[in-house]
Formats: sequence, structure tokens, C-alpha cells
Amino acid sequence: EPEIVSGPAAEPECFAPWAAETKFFKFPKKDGPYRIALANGFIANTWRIQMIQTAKAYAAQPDVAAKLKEFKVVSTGEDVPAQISAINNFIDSGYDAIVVNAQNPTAFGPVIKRAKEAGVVLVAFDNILDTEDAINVNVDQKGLGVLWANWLAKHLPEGGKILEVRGVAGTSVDTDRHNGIHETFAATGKKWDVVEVIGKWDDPTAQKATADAIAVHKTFDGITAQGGDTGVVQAMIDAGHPFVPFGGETENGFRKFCAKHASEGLKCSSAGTGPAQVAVAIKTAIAALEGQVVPQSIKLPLAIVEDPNFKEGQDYYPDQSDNFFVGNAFPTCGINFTAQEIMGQSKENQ
Amino acid sequence: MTTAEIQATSPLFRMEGVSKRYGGVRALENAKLDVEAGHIHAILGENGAGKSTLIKIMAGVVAADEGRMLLDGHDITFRSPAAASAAGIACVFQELSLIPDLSVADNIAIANPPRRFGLIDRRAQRAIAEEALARAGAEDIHPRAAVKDLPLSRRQMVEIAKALASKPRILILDEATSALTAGDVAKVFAVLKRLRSEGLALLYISHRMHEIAELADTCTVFRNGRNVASFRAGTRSNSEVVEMMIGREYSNVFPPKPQRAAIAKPPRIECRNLGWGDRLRDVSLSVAEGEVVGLGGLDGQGQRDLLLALFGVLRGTTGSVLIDGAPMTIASPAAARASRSAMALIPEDRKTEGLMLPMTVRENLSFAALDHVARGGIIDRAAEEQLIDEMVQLLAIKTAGLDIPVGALSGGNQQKVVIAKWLMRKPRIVLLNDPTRGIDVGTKQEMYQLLRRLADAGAAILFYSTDYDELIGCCDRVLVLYDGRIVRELEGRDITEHALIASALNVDGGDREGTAA
Amino acid sequence: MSETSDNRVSIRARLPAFLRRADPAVLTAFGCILLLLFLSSLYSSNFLSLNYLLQQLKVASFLGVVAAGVMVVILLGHIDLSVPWVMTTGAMMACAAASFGSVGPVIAIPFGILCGTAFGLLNGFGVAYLRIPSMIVTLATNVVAQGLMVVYTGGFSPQDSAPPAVRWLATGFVIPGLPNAILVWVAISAMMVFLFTRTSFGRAVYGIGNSERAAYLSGIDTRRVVMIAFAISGALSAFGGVLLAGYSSKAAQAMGDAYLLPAIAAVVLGGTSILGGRGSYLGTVAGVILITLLQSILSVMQMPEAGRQIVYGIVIIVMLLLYGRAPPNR
Amino acid sequence: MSEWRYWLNEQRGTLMGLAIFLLMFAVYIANHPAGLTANVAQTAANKGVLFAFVAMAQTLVVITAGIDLSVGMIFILTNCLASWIVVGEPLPTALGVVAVLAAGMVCGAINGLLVIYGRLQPIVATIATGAVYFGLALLLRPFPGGSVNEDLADALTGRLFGVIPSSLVALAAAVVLVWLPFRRSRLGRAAYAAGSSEQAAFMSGVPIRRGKFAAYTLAGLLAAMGGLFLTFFTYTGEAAYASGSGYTLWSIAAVVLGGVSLYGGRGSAVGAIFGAFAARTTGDMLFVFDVDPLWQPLLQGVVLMIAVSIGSLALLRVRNRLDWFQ
Ligand SMILES: Nc1ncnc2c1ncn2[C@@H]1O[C@H](COP(=O)(O)OP(=O)(O)OP(=O)(O)O)[C@@H](O)[C@H]1O
Ligand SMILES: Nc1ncnc2c1ncn2[C@@H]1O[C@H](COP(=O)(O)OP(=O)(O)OP(=O)(O)O)[C@@H](O)[C@H]1O
Ligand SMILES: [Mg+2]
Ligand SMILES: [Mg+2]
Repeated sequence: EPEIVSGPAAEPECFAPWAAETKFFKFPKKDGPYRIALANGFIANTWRIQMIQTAKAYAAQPDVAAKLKEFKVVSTGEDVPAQISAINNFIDSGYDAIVVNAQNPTAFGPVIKRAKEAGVVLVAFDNILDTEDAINVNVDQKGLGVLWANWLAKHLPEGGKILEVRGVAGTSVDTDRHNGIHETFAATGKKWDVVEVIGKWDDPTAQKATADAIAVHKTFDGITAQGGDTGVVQAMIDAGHPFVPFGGETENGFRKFCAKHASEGLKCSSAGTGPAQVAVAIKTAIAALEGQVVPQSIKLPLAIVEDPNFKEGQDYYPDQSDNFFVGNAFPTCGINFTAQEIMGQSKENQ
Repeated sequence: MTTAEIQATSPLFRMEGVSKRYGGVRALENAKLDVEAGHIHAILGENGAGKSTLIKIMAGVVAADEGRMLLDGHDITFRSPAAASAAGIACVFQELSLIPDLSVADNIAIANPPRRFGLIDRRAQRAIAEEALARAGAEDIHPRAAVKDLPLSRRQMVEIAKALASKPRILILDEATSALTAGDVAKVFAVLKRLRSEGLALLYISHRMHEIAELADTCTVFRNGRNVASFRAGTRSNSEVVEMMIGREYSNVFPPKPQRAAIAKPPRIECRNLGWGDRLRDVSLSVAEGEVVGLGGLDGQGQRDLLLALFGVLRGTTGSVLIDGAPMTIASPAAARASRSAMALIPEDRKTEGLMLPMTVRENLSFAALDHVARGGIIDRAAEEQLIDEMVQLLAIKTAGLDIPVGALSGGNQQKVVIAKWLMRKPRIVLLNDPTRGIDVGTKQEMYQLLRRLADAGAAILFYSTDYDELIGCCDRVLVLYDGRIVRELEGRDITEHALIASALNVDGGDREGTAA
Repeated sequence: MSETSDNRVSIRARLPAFLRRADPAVLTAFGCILLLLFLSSLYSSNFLSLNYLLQQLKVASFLGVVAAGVMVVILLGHIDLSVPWVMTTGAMMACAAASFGSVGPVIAIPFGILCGTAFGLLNGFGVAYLRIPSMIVTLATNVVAQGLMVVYTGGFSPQDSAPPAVRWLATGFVIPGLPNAILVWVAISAMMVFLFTRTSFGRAVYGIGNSERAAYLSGIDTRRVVMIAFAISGALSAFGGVLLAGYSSKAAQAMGDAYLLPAIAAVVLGGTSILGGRGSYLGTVAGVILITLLQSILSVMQMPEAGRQIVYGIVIIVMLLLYGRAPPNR
Repeated sequence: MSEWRYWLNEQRGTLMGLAIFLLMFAVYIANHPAGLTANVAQTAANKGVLFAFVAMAQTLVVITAGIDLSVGMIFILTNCLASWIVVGEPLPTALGVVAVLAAGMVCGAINGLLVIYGRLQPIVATIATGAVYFGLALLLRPFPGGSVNEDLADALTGRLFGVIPSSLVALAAAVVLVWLPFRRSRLGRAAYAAGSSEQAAFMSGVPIRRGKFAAYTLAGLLAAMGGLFLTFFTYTGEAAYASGSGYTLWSIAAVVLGGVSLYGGRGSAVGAIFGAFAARTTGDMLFVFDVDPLWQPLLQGVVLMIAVSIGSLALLRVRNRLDWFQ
């Protein structure tokens, strides 16, 4: 359906192509207002809840709302077939665009085919789709691993003993980040002794695993964790482990710790992509429907904050929840949600 | 009879030196048994004598520790009930072996269902079932009915039909008639006699002496797991046999009844126009303190429902219940138990309704009386211990200890535990739902005396039994039920077997109450 | 058809009295704990350090508190699948209550437990009064609790950092060197032992587990007992969640997910029959320690997740084959 | 009672499941923006069929008064396996399918052996084997990927004659080829008997062990069919723990909705299929009703709660309180 054109995209700073060879799409222009659906999978964690709140907030912004006839969100849980079916249903019900946070990158082949046939714009974000036929709003997961490993290598020029707290086994995000870390370490040519434990992106689990690892291995020279980082730091504090360089995610609680203990040696690199990326995905979908040129694969900037740049009220929020994901600004796209906007969004409903 | 005579010289089936121990309990010790074709062989013995164990070994349900079995003179061992069944041994077990969720037909053909193309042929199965039911004289049972929907007596008939359906050479009945009514018993007896004449070997276990007298050719008595004697039927008197069973003298089964003329005591429990769907209609009765009132009639005429209704188990009853003259609504056994007169119900099936088999004797005994020995929900162990000791003494419960599972006791002693657990509460209204089923004569005798002692101590007793002798021997009055209605009240000398049977069948004066109600 | 074989009897006869009385399952479970520690010490002697062991006990106490509740329900012959989100609810509600003005910190813990109790009562009502199989009511309750927590987190700008009292309860020290969480677990264990062995309620639980019909006909209000048992399970799940929140200094979505199957496995490894009516509390303690140690050791040994799952499964099977078998049929 | 009343009595659970499903599906379709088009039917069928296989598998075990908490993991394991071997030319594909089904049967058989010969309680035994099966799945697929013969996949998830979802046909084939013969066989009867009363079945000389073993093994087979379908539906394999345990737990809900007694001895896999479709429809309701996304999980919980409570209406008819206790 879409025409393959050459770049650049309509808003080149926001819709940055993933790589030099990335194709650009130009969909036939449709008249608004549009019906857009968000097919989410799992919902019961803070990231996803925040993402949905952001999506609603974005869709409610006056200039966006003017372009939308309907914005519908369905969360289908962990089950991939249920999510596929939801997308099928959206296609059959005549939605113009479907935004999806895919439970599994490789499972959507048939549905992508159907969307294409039906002329529905499919935009994937966060957990993207393994395809050239849908638009991906991409986070460089492997690049994140590379970034963390580089951060540690910078602070430990001679190598050292590293604790790596991994995510949920069997997922591509975990694998990509893990590979990024290890390839980068290997490239330094130094001696790295990496102890891997599984934290499942969950604070208590990560904390327990870290505490056990510290009890048995005594000390580490550096730590990298891809989720549950607040728990990891908590375990260090509980065990009296000296603060060491840390490459981790963007939880508010983690950044609070980073800011507080930086002087004691907790030198952090906190990077990731906040749930606000859903807004970029919606923006992309609208742009595509309006017939603008968009890249098939969009590279999202990482929200990176590194020691010593943690700023209160901007990079972290002392009185917000630890579980809150910071890094919700995509200035190039004109998207900047503050914590209050997202979490306090329905405060007036109380 | 010629075949039977020829085979009499070398028995069809023989057991020698068979022993079986359960932990420390010797269930069987060096037992022997000869089973002959064309004979009905009765096995007698008090509760726990090892009768059921013996036949379970024969049927391949339990493996013997030692000893041998011979079929047609050849050594044989059964690895499973299926093997025994294949060898032509069919058994009606004391604990019914029907599968509740399957239909009657499925159950009857369970061991070896007819098959077509490898799958069960339900048409053929149904034919088999209908034939077997007819043979057992239970045509009234629909082969498609689910077993769990049938009353106990019907289930026992199905069980018998199931045993017949396998066309056995040896048929074993372990207290197969204990839940049957007189009418069914007569039908079953006719069948058994016919089978005998067809050359089958039958083993018959029962605690009812008159049944044995009517049926048996040979009798073997067991006591404490050993054979005591084998003799031709009719060569010993009843009391001789009973003495062999219990190992002591036996007399005065029933305690004397008090003179009733003087009784003008107020009713302790009274019900007026009690109704429950079409199962109980307009039942009015009263039981005074010191009185033992029997419930008679064919099985399944509402006697059980009446007891359950009084005990607060049934929903949607109509009419009123008065206790000590005051109207009461009893909505649960807990309420019945807690009422001023401390009602107690000795349930029908001790295994599922009376006891928690894996729990210890101690825990079972005090289970219903915990509120008596607990303060604020916390058990006073000393008080508990004292109550338990009292009861064990009072009822002479035979047990290897208080901390063994109650399931390891013999049937009669289990029943004593059920009764003891209620006596602990010192009930003044006692409802008994056929409590002597499958209990040996010795224990029964103790039980009758106990009932009378309770009554003398001021309790009101309502006693349902399927055994007419008991009603005659124990009760001051008997109310006969038919189709959920009290059709006759017998008192004193009027309580005779003839009167009981006649009114049970509702042949005389059954319409006295009128049918227009 | 229970059958005690002769040689087992004679072996037991030779044991000292207190061991003879103990449940063989419990003894085996404790034996397995020692074996596990021995094997792990071959990998690193740090596994035997007091520090490591205390930490395991601390972490085990969260599971221990949850498993105590699950055990009550399992003894009834039921099961509680609502553990994960009732735990989460307890934790989140305790943290939420903490920010509720000046009374907040005082009512935080009771309020969390209260919310768990409410879900427990819902379960109990479904099981006891509506007579829905527990497996399914508690499953539905779990989904409902999850739904409520999602709504709460999304809609009410959640306060989810653990207040100091909760922190202290889980990680503070009344006795120097001994984390409070362990003391809490010991206290709850003492209460459970008392409940099971010395109260009418405990007897009723065992009785219902063996035969609810017989218990009912014995004049026990079995429905109330079942309902209370589920309420206890809900309360203890929530309390476990509160402790876990204290440990990780905050409450979070899905924090209870990792506790359901281990709690059931711990109870069963401790010799409690999943069919109800049989089991001793000490066994559950053994099971909890065993599971916690096993998980921790596999984690520290850096077994990949696949291997961990396989070893974990096989160890449970082997242990059950050692002592968790039903008696033979004949 | 006349014959059909007995028939009705026997089929009550199944009919109840059918009724619940029809009711929910009717509400769903009535509110669906597209109505009941071939596409919508196909989508609903594909999604339901996967789960129906798992629910059928659970039924077989539940009938024996057991429970299989590893079905979801067998489902995931066979999915991962299929994403390796159900590829290529027709012959290798066919061999792959056979191997996947065989693998499922082996998993089921292991459960059976542990429960029957190991005499372990099914709940815990299958919790443990579920962990093992998931570990194996992770070994096969450390991260999502793989492929499947797409012609076969499209054929089985597409439509016959343009209208009939072929997945439904496959499901019907499984019923006819696996379930009905099992139910009518001596072993199937033994499985029912053992579930209803193991003691009585033993004393009646029923081949309990073989019956139960067959039930567990066939449960593995059906779960593997589900796993195959998952592969056909998604073209890939993924060792997803959460989805494995989700299928396991929801399969229990499905069998209950389908009128299968968790106490064993009663119920039919056909009922469980309806139960599975009904359970799936609870999720679809969220699609057709305009519910705030954050309220969706709660709504689903409430719908499930109501659905499982429907059965307790029968309590109102109970006149003898002893009937409460089964
Ligand atoms: N499964 C068992 N476990 C332990 N002990 C048992 C078991 N079965 C029977 N016994 C014991 O074996 C002895 C013989 O029991 P059995 O059932 O054979 O007696 P019975 O003669 O049939 O008695 P009843 O007339 O009461 O049925 C009893 O003491 C009983 O307690
Ligand atoms: N569960 C059952 N128990 C007892 N009898 C049954 C049962 N089911 C069916 N029957 C009876 O067995 C006979 C065969 O019924 P069944 O339903 O098996 O027929 P069928 O061989 O499947 O043929 P069809 O289904 O074509 O009628 C009928 O007379 C029926 O009433
Ligand atoms: Mg007997
Ligand atoms: Mg038919």
C-alpha cells in the first residue's frame, strides 16, 4: 500500500531514520479525523500503566484531539494470540491506524499482512515488530547495553568484577541488552568477570538476587542492571556494599539514589526510553495517515542522564513514586510530559 | 446336585495358612477355608474378626502376607481384582464398590464392557445390564440412572447385579443385605438359592443370624483372625454360634423395657405437621424423656429424612418442632447441637458422615464436644483427656491406642467412637440413623444396653433401624412410615414382626390417615 | 487403605522419642536442607557464612508468612491462587495508607492486612457459601485484585514508598544481628502452631480437610471455618506483601507473582497433603527454607534460567519421591 | 424418567457451558462494529481454538480427579519445538508435526508416570514438571524466533470455502479422533471411574493405572496440538513463562465453565471447549465495550467472577444441606 519514497521525513528531527538504508513510506493521504487504536499487551506493571496514561494524555491534547475521531485502547494481557486477534478485530472494525506494543516481535507476520491488505497503518513501539512492512518506533535495546558497558569500562579502565542483573528470560529485550553489554566488554580486551543473576525487571526479585550475589561474592567493582535497579541499589545499601559505578535504567527511585550517593561512589549512567514513546508512535501514525513521509524504522533518542548531571525536578522527582519511569521528553518531537502531567493526570478525578 | 457332590471331595477353592497383618494388627492368622460348588458357605464372626480381609484376599484386593490359595486344585495368586474376576470370583464388598458418577449400566459392565471395533458398545452393555438387574430382581432400577442418584438400598442391588453380570463361579457377598429391606432380601435370597442350584459356590457374610439359618449349608466362624470352627449349618444352636463368635456366653440381647403405664412425662421433642417436599408429609410425633421410640417401615420411606429434618440438615421444611415444649427453629446441626437439650445424631454412614478416618481416635472422640473442653476456642487438654478416658471406658472401645487413625479400628469399634463422640455432650435428645448396620452381635448388645441406660438417665431417643428384631427388642413405641407419612403407631406388646411388616407394606389400615390430604 | 510397612515401623522404633514423634516428611525436609547447604559449600564456603544464612532466613520469612496462610487453606483441602495479587494489594494499600495524614503511619500495616483479609473473605464466601471450587474462585479474585491495583496505580497518583515502620518491620533489628522479619516469622509460626494444635478452630480445619460432611454433622459451622481460613490466608498473604514492601522499601505492581507456586510447593514439600487434613506446621517451615535456599543457590551459582527451572523442578520431584508419596493401593 | 431426561442429565454440564458461551458470544457479536463477518468469526475461532486444545487437555486429567498445572508449559514447549522442526518441504513438515505431537505425549506420559507410579499428588508433581518443561523450552528458544511451514500454517488458520474457519475443523477433528474414541474406550471409562471413586474402581477390577496414564498422555498430545496451533498462528516460537502459566490457570477456569467437575469423574471435553470459548469471550468483551483501558482488567475479573458464580444458582435448589458437600 504505502509508496516507498526517498527521505527525508516530514519532521526529520523527530522521525529520524534508524539507519542510512532505512526506507521511507508515504501512505495515501486520508481525510481526518481518524480512528486510532492502541493494542497493548500486558498491563499490570508501572511502565505500561504510565504508558497508557501518557497515550490518553497525548490524545487529549487539543491539537491532537482535533485530528482524532476515536482513540481506543485495549490491553490483552501476556497472551500473544489474544493481541493478534485484537489487532485483527481493529482491522475488521475499520480503524485507520493501530499502534501496538507487541508481546513478541516475530509473531505478527500474518496480521501485518492483513493490515497491509486492508490499508491500515500499523505502528509498533517499545517491543517492536520484526518486519519491514510496518512502522517501527525503535528503541536501540542493544545500544543500551553498549552504553552501560561503555560507562563501566570508562570507570574501570582495567576491567573488573561486574554484577549483571538480567531481565525476563526468553524475551528479546533481555537478550539484546545482554548481548550489547557482553560484546562491548569483549571489545575492550580487558579482563571482565561478569556474574549474572536474574532480576526479572522487578525490584524485589532483583534486590534478592543482588543480596545473595553480594553475600557470596562479597564485592563487585561495577554493576549493570536492566530493570529493578532501585532494588539493586537497596540491596547494596543493606549489605553495606561500597558504592560502585552503575549502568542502569530510568526508574525514578534509581535516579534518586544516584543523585544522593554520587559523592560516595555511586556513579550512574541512567538510560532508557520512557513510556512517553507511545506519544511518538501515535504522532507517527497520524503523520502517516496525513500522507506525510515517515521512515519505516524510526530511531528514538535515548533519554540519558549520567553522573554528575542528575537534576532534581527534571531528571528525577523526589516526591514521586520510585516506580515512576523518568525520561519522558522527546523535545525533537515537541513531546514533553512532566511527571505531574502523567501520574497526576486524573488527580482531579479523585 | 450331582456335580456338587462330585466336587465336594476336592473343593473348588481352598485357602491355607493365610495371614495378613496391618502394622501391628493381626487381621488374619493362619486362616483356612474351603469353598465348594453348589454350596452356600456362611462366614461368621464379630466385628474385626477378619472376615472382610479374608474375602478381600480372595478377590485380589488385598495381598496376603503368607499362605496359599488353590483354585481347582492349582496354586493361584491374584495380582489385582481384575485377575480374580477373570478367574471367576465375583465379590459384593462391604464398602460398596460402585462408581458414583457412572450409570448403572456402566457400573454393571465395568470390569469387562462389551466392545465393538475396540470401543464400548453401549447397546450391548445396556442389554447386559438389563439382564443382570432382572436376575437380581431389581427391574425397577433404570440402567441409565447415575449410581449417585440412587438410595443406598438400590445401590446394593446394583452391586449384586454387577457381581452376577460377570457370570462368576464363586460369588462372595460381604454383608450385602445390610441395607436392604425385607422385600429385597427375599428377592436376593431367591436368586442366591437359584445360583446354588446352578452349581455356583457362594460365600455369605452377615451379622444377621436368621439370614444365615435360612441360607447357609456350611458355616465357618472366625474370631480374632483365626478359624474357630467349621460345621454344617443347623448343627449348632444360635446361641452356641454366637458364643463361638464372641468367645463368651451370650444371653439377654435386649435389656428389659420399663413399664410404660406410669409414664406421663412431658415430651422432650415434638414435631407437628412436619413436611418436606414429597418426602415427608404431615408428620407429627413426640418423644418423652426416658422413651425409646423406633422408626419402622420399608427403607426409604422418609425415616432418614425425618431424622435429618429434626437435626437441621434439610431446607424448606414445613410444620413446627418443639423442644421441651418451646417452638424452635433448627437451621443447622450446629444449632441442634447447641440447643438446650443438646441434640445428637448418630449418622447413617460412619465412614463419610461420622468419622474422619485418617485422624486419630482421640481427635475423633472429642471433635463434637470441643466447645465443652475449650475456653475461648483454646482446648483444655486435661479436660479433653478426662472426657475421652471416660468414654473409652464407658463404651469399652477396643483400640491399640488413642493416637492411631480411627480408620484402623474395626467397623464395630468405629461405630462406638461415633456414639462416644456424641455422648460426650451428654445429649438429652438422641437421633439414631440405623446405627447397628454391619455391627456384630456382641457390640449390638452393648449398644442396646447403652440406649436403655441413656433413656433411663432421661434422654429421649428416636431410633431408626432396618432390623425389625431391634425395633421389637429395644423400643417402647414404634412409628411406621410409609411414603413419608406415619401410617401406624405400635406400642408395647403390639410391636411384633407381623405388625411391623404388615404396616410397613401399608396393607392394613394404611389409608387410616386418609389420602385426601 | 493406609498401610505402614513393618520395617519402617522398626526403624522408627529405634529413634529417640522426639524424633519418633516427628513426621518423617519433616525430618526428610530438614535433612534435605542440610544436604543442600553441604553441596553448595563445595562451590563456595561463603554459603555457610552466618551472614548469608541470616539473609536467607530473612528472605524466607516473606515466603514463610505467605505459606503459613496457604497452609491453612491447603489443610482444608482447598487452594488459594489469589496469593500474588493479594500480596501486592496488601503492600500497595499499606504504602498508600501511610501517606494518609498523621494517622497514616500508624494504620499503614493494619490497613494493608485488612485489605488482604477482605479479599480472603471474598474467597471464603465464594468457596464456603457459594460452593464454587476454590481453585476457580481464588483465580477470579486474583484477577479482580489485579484489576483494582491497575486502576489504583493509574488513577490516584500512588504513594508507594514504604513508610519507616514497614521498613523497620522487615529490615530493622530489635535483637542486634537478627533481622526483624525473622522475628515476625517466628511469632507468626508460634501462633500457627498454637492455632493448629491447641484450638478448636485448628481441629475443625483438620476435620474439614478430612471430611467436611462429617464435620458439619458434628455440629461444626464448617462454612464459617472455611471462610475464616481463607480470611487468614488473605491476611497473611497481604502481610507477606507488606514485609516484602518493607524489604524493597516500596510496593510495586506484580510484586507477588513470584510467590504463589513456591508457597504451594513449600507447604507440600513440608509433608502437608494437598488433599487436606494432614500435615504439620514445622514441615511448612522446612519447605519454605528449602525452597528459598534452592532458589538462592541456583541464582548465585549463575545457572542460566533454563537450567534453574529444570533443576528446581527435578529437585522437587526427587524430594517428593523420597517422602511425598501416597501409600500404595494394596 | 424417560430416556431423554437421562440424556439431559448426563449432558447438563456441557449444555451449561454451551449456554454460557452462546450468551456471551451473542452479546459480543451484537456489539461488534463489524458484526458476524467471516473475518470476525475466523479471528474468534483461531484465538479460541488454541485455548480449547489446552482446555481439552486439562479436561482429560481433571476427569481422573487430577490436575495438570503443566499443560501451559507443554503448550509452550511444543510451540518452541515446532518453531524448529515444522518447516520445509511437506515430508519434513509432516515428520515435524508428528515429532511435536510425540514430544507432547512424552511430557504427558512423564506426568502420568509420576502421578501413577510415583504416587505423587498431581498438583505438585505437575508444578515441578511444568518448571522442567519451561526450562527445556527456554533452552530451545532463548529468545523468540524460528519459523514454520507457512503454507500449512495459513491453511490451518484460514478458511474453508471462504466461510468456515479451518481451525474449527481441526478442533472438530481432534474431538472425533482423540476425544470420542477415548471416551468410548475401556481406558477412558477407567479414567472416569478412577476419577469418580478410585477405591471403587480398583475393587471393580478397572484398569485404573492404564486409564489414568492414557488420560495424562493424551492430555500431553492435546496440549501439543495447541502448541502446534500457536506456532501456526504466530509463525514463531517463544518461551514465554507468563503466557504458559496464564494458559494453565485459565484452562482450569475453562473446564469449570464447561461443566467439568474438578472433583473428577464428571464432564466432557466438548463442554470444556465451550468453556474455553466462553472464557476467551470475556476478554473480547473489553473490545466491544468502551471501557477505560485501566478499568479493563478489573472488568474482566468481575465478568469471570460472575461467570463462575452462575453455577452456584443451583445451590438455591439444594434442599438437603448435605448435598453441599458434593
Ligand atoms: N486397611 C486397614 N488398615 C489397618 N487395619 C485394618 C485395615 N483393614 C482392616 N484392618 C484391621 O483388620 C482387622 C480385621 O478387619 P476386617 O475388616 O477383616 O474385619 P471384619 O471381620 O470384616 O469386621 P466387620 O464385621 O466389622 O466388617 C480389624 O482389626 C481391622 O481393624
Ligand atoms: N450412560 C448410559 N448408561 C446406560 N445406558 C445408556 C447410556 N447411554 C446410552 N445408553 C443406552 O444405551 C443404548 C445405546 O445408546 P448410545 O447413545 O450409546 O447409542 P449409540 O450406540 O451411540 O447410537 P446413537 O448415538 O446413534 O443412538 C441406548 O438404548 C441408550 O438408552
Ligand atoms: Mg467386614
Ligand atoms: Mg450416542
